[in-house]
Amino acid sequence: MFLDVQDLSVSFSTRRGTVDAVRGVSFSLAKGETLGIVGESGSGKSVSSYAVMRILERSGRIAGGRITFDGIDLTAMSDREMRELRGREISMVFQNPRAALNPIRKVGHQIEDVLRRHNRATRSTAKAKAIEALRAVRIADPEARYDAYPFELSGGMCQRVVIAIALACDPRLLIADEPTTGLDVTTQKVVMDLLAELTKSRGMSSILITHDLGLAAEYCDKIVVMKDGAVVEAGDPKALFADPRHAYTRRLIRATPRPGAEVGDLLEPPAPSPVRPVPGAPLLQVRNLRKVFGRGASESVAVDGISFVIREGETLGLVGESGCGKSTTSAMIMRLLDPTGGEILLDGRPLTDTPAAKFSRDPRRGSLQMVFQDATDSINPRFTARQAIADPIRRLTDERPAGRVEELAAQVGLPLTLLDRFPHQLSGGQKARVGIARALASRPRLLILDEPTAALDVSIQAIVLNLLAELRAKLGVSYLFVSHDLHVVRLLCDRVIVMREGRVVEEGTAEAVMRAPSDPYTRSLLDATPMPPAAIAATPALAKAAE
Amino acid sequence: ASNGTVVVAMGQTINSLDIHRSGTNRPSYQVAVNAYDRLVSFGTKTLPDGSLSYDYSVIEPEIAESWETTEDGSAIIFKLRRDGKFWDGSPITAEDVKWSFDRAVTLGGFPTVQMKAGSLEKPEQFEAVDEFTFKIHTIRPSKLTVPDLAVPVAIVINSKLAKANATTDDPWATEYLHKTPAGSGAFKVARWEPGQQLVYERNDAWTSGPVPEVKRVIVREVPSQATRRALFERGDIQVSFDIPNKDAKELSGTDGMTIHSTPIENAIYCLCPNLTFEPFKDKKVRQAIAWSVPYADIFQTAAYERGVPMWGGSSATPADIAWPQPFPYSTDLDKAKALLEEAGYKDGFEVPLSIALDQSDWMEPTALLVQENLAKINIKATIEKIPGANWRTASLVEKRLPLHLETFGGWLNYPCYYFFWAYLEGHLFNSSNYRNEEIETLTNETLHIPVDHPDYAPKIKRMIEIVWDEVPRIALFQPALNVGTRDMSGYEYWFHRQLDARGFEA
Amino acid sequence: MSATTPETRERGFLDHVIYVLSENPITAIAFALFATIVLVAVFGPILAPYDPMESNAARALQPPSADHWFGTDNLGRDVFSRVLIATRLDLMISVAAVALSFVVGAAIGSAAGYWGGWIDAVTGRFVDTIMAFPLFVLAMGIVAAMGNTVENIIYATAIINLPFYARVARAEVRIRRNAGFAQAARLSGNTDIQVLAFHIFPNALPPMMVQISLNMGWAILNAAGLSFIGLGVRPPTAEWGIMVAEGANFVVSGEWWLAFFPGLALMTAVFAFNLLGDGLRDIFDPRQRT
Amino acid sequence: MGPRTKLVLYRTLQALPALVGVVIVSFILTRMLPGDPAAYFAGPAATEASIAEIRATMGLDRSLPVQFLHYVQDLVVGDLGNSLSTGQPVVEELTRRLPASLELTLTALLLSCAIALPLGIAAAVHQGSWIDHACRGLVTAGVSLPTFFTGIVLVYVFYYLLGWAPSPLGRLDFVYLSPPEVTGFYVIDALLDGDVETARGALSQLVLPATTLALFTLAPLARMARAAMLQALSSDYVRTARAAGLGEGQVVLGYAFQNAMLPVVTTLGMVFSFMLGANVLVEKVFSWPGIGSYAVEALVVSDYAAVQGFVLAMAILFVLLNLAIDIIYTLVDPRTREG
Ligand SMILES: Nc1ncnc2c1ncn2[C@@H]1O[C@H](COP(=O)(O)OP(=O)(O)OP(=O)(O)O)[C@@H](O)[C@H]1O
Ligand SMILES: Nc1ncnc2c1ncn2[C@@H]1O[C@H](COP(=O)(O)OP(=O)(O)OP(=O)(O)O)[C@@H](O)[C@H]1O
Ligand SMILES: [Mg+2]
Ligand SMILES: [Mg+2]
Ligand code: NI
Repeated sequence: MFLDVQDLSVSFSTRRGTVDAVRGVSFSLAKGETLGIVGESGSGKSVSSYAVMRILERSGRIAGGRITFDGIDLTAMSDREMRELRGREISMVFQNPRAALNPIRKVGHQIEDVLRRHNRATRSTAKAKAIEALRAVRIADPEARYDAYPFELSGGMCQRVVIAIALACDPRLLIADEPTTGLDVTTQKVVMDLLAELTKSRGMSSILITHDLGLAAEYCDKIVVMKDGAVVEAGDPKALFADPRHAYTRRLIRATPRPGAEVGDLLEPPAPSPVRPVPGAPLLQVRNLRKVFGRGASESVAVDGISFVIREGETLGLVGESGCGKSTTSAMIMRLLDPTGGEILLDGRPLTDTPAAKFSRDPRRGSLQMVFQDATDSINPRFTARQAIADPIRRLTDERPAGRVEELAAQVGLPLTLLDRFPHQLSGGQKARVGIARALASRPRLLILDEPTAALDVSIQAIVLNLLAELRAKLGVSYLFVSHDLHVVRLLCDRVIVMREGRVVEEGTAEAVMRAPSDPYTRSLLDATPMPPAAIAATPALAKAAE
Repeated sequence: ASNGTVVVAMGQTINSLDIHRSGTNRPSYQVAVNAYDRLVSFGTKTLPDGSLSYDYSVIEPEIAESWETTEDGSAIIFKLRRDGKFWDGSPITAEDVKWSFDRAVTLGGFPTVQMKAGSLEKPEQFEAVDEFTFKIHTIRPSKLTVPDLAVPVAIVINSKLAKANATTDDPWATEYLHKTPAGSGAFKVARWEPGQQLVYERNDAWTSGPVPEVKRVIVREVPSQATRRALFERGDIQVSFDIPNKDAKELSGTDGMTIHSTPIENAIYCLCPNLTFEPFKDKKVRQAIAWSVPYADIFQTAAYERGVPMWGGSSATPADIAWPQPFPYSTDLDKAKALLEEAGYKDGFEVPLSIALDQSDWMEPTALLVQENLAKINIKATIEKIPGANWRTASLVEKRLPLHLETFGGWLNYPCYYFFWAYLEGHLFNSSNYRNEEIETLTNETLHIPVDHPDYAPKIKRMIEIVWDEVPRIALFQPALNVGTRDMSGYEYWFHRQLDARGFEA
Repeated sequence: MSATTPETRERGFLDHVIYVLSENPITAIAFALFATIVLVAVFGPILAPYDPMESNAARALQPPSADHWFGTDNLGRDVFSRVLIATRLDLMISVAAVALSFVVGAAIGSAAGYWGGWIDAVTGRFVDTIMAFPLFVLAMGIVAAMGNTVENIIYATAIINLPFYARVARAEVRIRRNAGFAQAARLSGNTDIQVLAFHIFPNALPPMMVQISLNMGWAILNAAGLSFIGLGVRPPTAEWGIMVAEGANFVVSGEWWLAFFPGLALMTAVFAFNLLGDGLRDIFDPRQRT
Repeated sequence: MGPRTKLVLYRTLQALPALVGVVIVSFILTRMLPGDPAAYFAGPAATEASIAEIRATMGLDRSLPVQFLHYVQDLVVGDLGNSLSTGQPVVEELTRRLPASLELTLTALLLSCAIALPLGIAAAVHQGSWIDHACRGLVTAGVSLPTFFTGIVLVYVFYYLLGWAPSPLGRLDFVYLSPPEVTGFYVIDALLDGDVETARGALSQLVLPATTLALFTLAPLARMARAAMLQALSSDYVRTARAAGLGEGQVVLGYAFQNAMLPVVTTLGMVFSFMLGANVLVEKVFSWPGIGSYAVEALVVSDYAAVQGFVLAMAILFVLLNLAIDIIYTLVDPRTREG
């Protein structure tokens, strides 16, 4: 085997004692093969790959096991030898490409650094070779980009540069740790295709680390599923998805949104999907809404005259790529931001007659609430869950917080014992529940969900989506569901609007938009979203497991 | 040190080379002493401890060869030496003297006041009779006139040079002379870097006295007294000018170092109760305070026994006219309490005790000790430190400090001169707002008459007796000027308390 | 603002504090020193073996001995007693100055950071103006102009420290101005002031706590510096700075104890405050928590 | 106009309000100073009339707004007035003394950086080790000492007791003559003059005062260096660099430190401005003829023109300093070059 990891254990010494992050992981990889490592957050994917690279933090160490690379035992190598190997034999690509580049060094020079380090170039040839490397990752106009700083490049371009750095010295193994997280779906596809093609054409082996089953299935020859620092299942992707043997794998596959599945189907075991309320009278009307930031030369139009209606009990999906104006639209509807033009009507009465700065005292404040994208960021770190939920009760209602907080906690399924914990003592899913409970506290009529599950693992996403569906059925609230993922939107929404550069490019029922997108942009969005093979194969295995 | 250079350290800054300029500070007077000559000078004597001092009783020629008072006493005629030369080689003439004196009495400020002390008040008094004869028409016959010509203010300036650099706006060439001395003195100013140093270079052609031994004198400004001491002890400087009493005490007797501690003539450090402050209107209260002062402790901790005690006089009437002489008070808290009770202040009162920030070296310990003893007689004194800029205004001009420390030393060494400044109502150093009719009359009667006049001694004794009894100024001790020298000799004490390098021998 | 502090919070925080202290012995020492200083400030007058104001010319300038642990000064006062007594005043000056500049600076900075716009421009220029002065010289000027009382020293120290708080507060509030929890608070019906006061400001506090403890040391040094050039508190008040300044003149003549012990006390206090700052940073830095 | 000139211009404009503020505040502050400078400068024996005369020539008999107007008018043409205590034009005085202060401050800064930055880097690289603790203890001890006290102790030990240091007599011992003025920095001027002996003399005078100042400023620099390095070292791009096999030296000094430079430069600016203030005390101890000691003297005697001139000079220096920092920033950090 080209790379052989046997019984690898990694532990970190922390203030709470030793953390065994990786416990006896084994996997292997042949020349020219691509291995996918999937698993949920914290399962030890990154740590395992860092161990292979021997770039663990100082507090971490390889506690046991063997890593052989092309016959050499990596665990036995000295730091100096390892440094020789890194970049030349084994390279790595990280997530969040912009942060992965030195912000104050020209990208060309960063490539040169690696080339020169491994004696692949001399002072005189470095520039040409760096441009060559940039050309290899298909950056347009590489000569010009050579002099660019990371901040002058888009996320996708940065990731290409990172890949160029990783591949500059023609390594034989490439490890990509969630290389597309933080990129738009369309960019993700381009980057992944590029990676796959480059590794293939150079006959490299690669490891792709991801939590996206679809992605792994699409690009990998072999898949390893990790959970809690251990490998639970490994094998060929087709076989794995067709016949997942481990319960955890099954749950992962099931929780991945896919065409044809209802919200309830995402759960393990599948539950009946809550009924969708029948849309009633128009609740919120948005007419020709505009928002312009800045003035003069720096003017930028974030939202460019959009109109839509949300009815009572209806869920409207708002889909679009990063920067298309989704959050800006939400903020205006929530009255956190004053629009530059247009109207927002609640029950036919304009909301804009109270300026955003004064809206906290408006009687309609309680009717409009929001669940935020990042649950961690949206809860005051100094408030306990109880205090966070009690805050709107105290300010917006006449109710006594005491009983109501427990009631809400029960509603969102938050164990009462967790109420006195601080955000940092709660898990992602629990924080999401606190955020939802808080949003429900004032008995809102319209709830904006701004990518409420973007920061969550698929299995937790499934639970939260079900919770939201359930609450809608029970309380009859209307949702405006903001997301970049059409498959997720479909699970919850009656209608969808697709935004691009501040404008609505498509509108229709969720099913219709997904099945027959009329706008090419919508189609490219759909195409770019990876799907697990099981989903494509209409999931017979899942049907079986559900029985 | 070697090659005829003497390095002097002092704590203050020389801010002008022209003593007549307003704003020129005390340390700058030394330039007038070393770089200029006067008509006359005082003699030199050897003190009992072997050190040199100027001699107030002897007036010696400097630019003037001889002088005499006219018969009717209305004028003094000075014959100038004929070989007198300024630095630029031009002769020193009566015109120069007149121009210089005119300047001193016209420019205002300190020089004018000091000239006035010698009854030299207006230009009309000065006459250049011929090239080498200079005549002063006196307003009144006064024993102060000739000695006043020997003080630093009465310098003779090279008037031709000065006038060449005068402008219509500045007829007295103050801008020029401020930076460029034009004199005939024993030393020329070779270099002046304000805030750093002043370098004197010997005038090899000095005509008013024997050419000095040392070639160069470097006066370095070293603000930190600890640094000055370190420099001196390590032998990096030859003269440490005006060293603190404590250092003087500790260093005297050390090998290689000579400490000259000369009691400053006609000067006393005083505690002044202000008569505008209600309780101090009562003589008994002032006396009570005088009895409460811990003199010996102050002399020890503030003066380190440098200087002369001014307490514990044996009799309430002075035996002679020596000034200063010990006041008839000592530390007796019982007496103080009794006096306070008599005055109706048995339970005391509160009073701020003010001291000057820039004189805190002696004022602060003194004030603390006074404060402590006042507390014992129920007087609660709070110490107030007043910055230098404010001190003069508060204490001397506005005279508004209820209880404060004060020092005055008269350049002209007569008791009447001291009284004139310190005990007459409205006069500058009478910071106690004291007024006594008898003192007013007696002072004015004695100020100008010769010391050997038969009325002089009895009247002075009476004056002393009165201020002893009424104590508007409570004498603490007579201060001393401490100067340390090593590897050189020829230091001489002067009433102006400034460096006179003319006699230095290195 | 919340009525009860739940037990979990207490325990978690205490655990954390104990962890930080045991992990970092220097921080533990700093806390111990700080506690000692506070104790001495409170009980100093009781502990002092002599009357710190009582002079005695006969026993002036005695070196440290069994009678006078730190020796006596030029007026025969017991240096040890004076050093003890001075603790309270020095602590008071620094605490008062820092409290004052914290309150004003944090208010100004928070407002500027939260509302931006003209408030930010005006306060920004104001802070710039203060900063454009060499700070110590500004303090000198203020004390010289207003007179050297303890209050004025406190005001002067407070004014020169103000920009630091204003800047930290502005920066910390600014980065949280549009944080999710601030938006959520607005949705929960909090007015701008409430969002700022109850939600954003408490979160901006930890970095300021660090600043506070560093500034406490600074404030003491500042007062000492003022004393050195004669603009400090008035004698005979015992204050470390003034004791060092006065004692400095005695060092060359061999009476080192006059400046040494107050200097040591001064240094210990400033040292403790500075290390305390680091310790607080460890305790409050969320990244240090698990 | 290039973006960089634009930035410099913009920054200068931005500094103007602060300068105006400084002019106003310093004017008010000086007028609030106690005492009557006219009376003070008239000398101890002056009469009322001569005091009034002096007051008139100083312009102090006019109302405050008028005085301010005159002050500003003079200021515009670059006239800072005459210092009363030294009798020299303030501008002249400042130009003579500023190099002294700057020479001292810059030497101290250099010294401080030379020690603090490696120390901070070492502490960050070996976080939690004994180096880290020792560094922290050392710099904290340095910052805990009042500068004047450190100065006095250094003089006592190294000059008085050991005799290693030259006499603390300002910029140059009297055996040397000050070099011909080019930059105003004695060491540099002497070297330009080819006078190595004098340069060495000037340098040896600098050692103690610069050490005193440097000791005090180690802490902020070392701390900031450590914190910035820690942050940089834990950043993604350092991880990328490591994963690419770059050598430890290049990672730490090339990648991490270059980024850590930015906050360090800011701190450096603050430290510099702080040092100029602390100079006041150190200059006094070492008889250093800089502007700090000048300011103290002026303040004590209510020398308005001198105090105002000093404060203004400092403020301008501060503005220039910030400009310099901005420029360094733009040189180091490409992100600031935009807008
Ligand atoms: N420096 C560290 N100190 C202590 N524990 C650590 C450290 N780094 C990682 N861990 C722990 O190791 C485990 C595995 O972390 P790892 O980063 O490999 O997860 P992951 O599978 O990459 O998750 P994600 O999808 O979120 O990136 C986690 O439980 C984490 O808490
Ligand atoms: N306060 C602001 N000032 C200036 N421009 C802004 C501001 N807020 C948002 N924008 C710009 O408006 C556009 C729309 O931003 P918005 O946050 O609404 O995007 P989004 O669709 O929510 O993206 P994402 O999926 O990344 O959250 C972007 O180009 C953004 O840069
Ligand atoms: Mg990971
Ligand atoms: Mg968004
Ligand atoms: Ni002698």
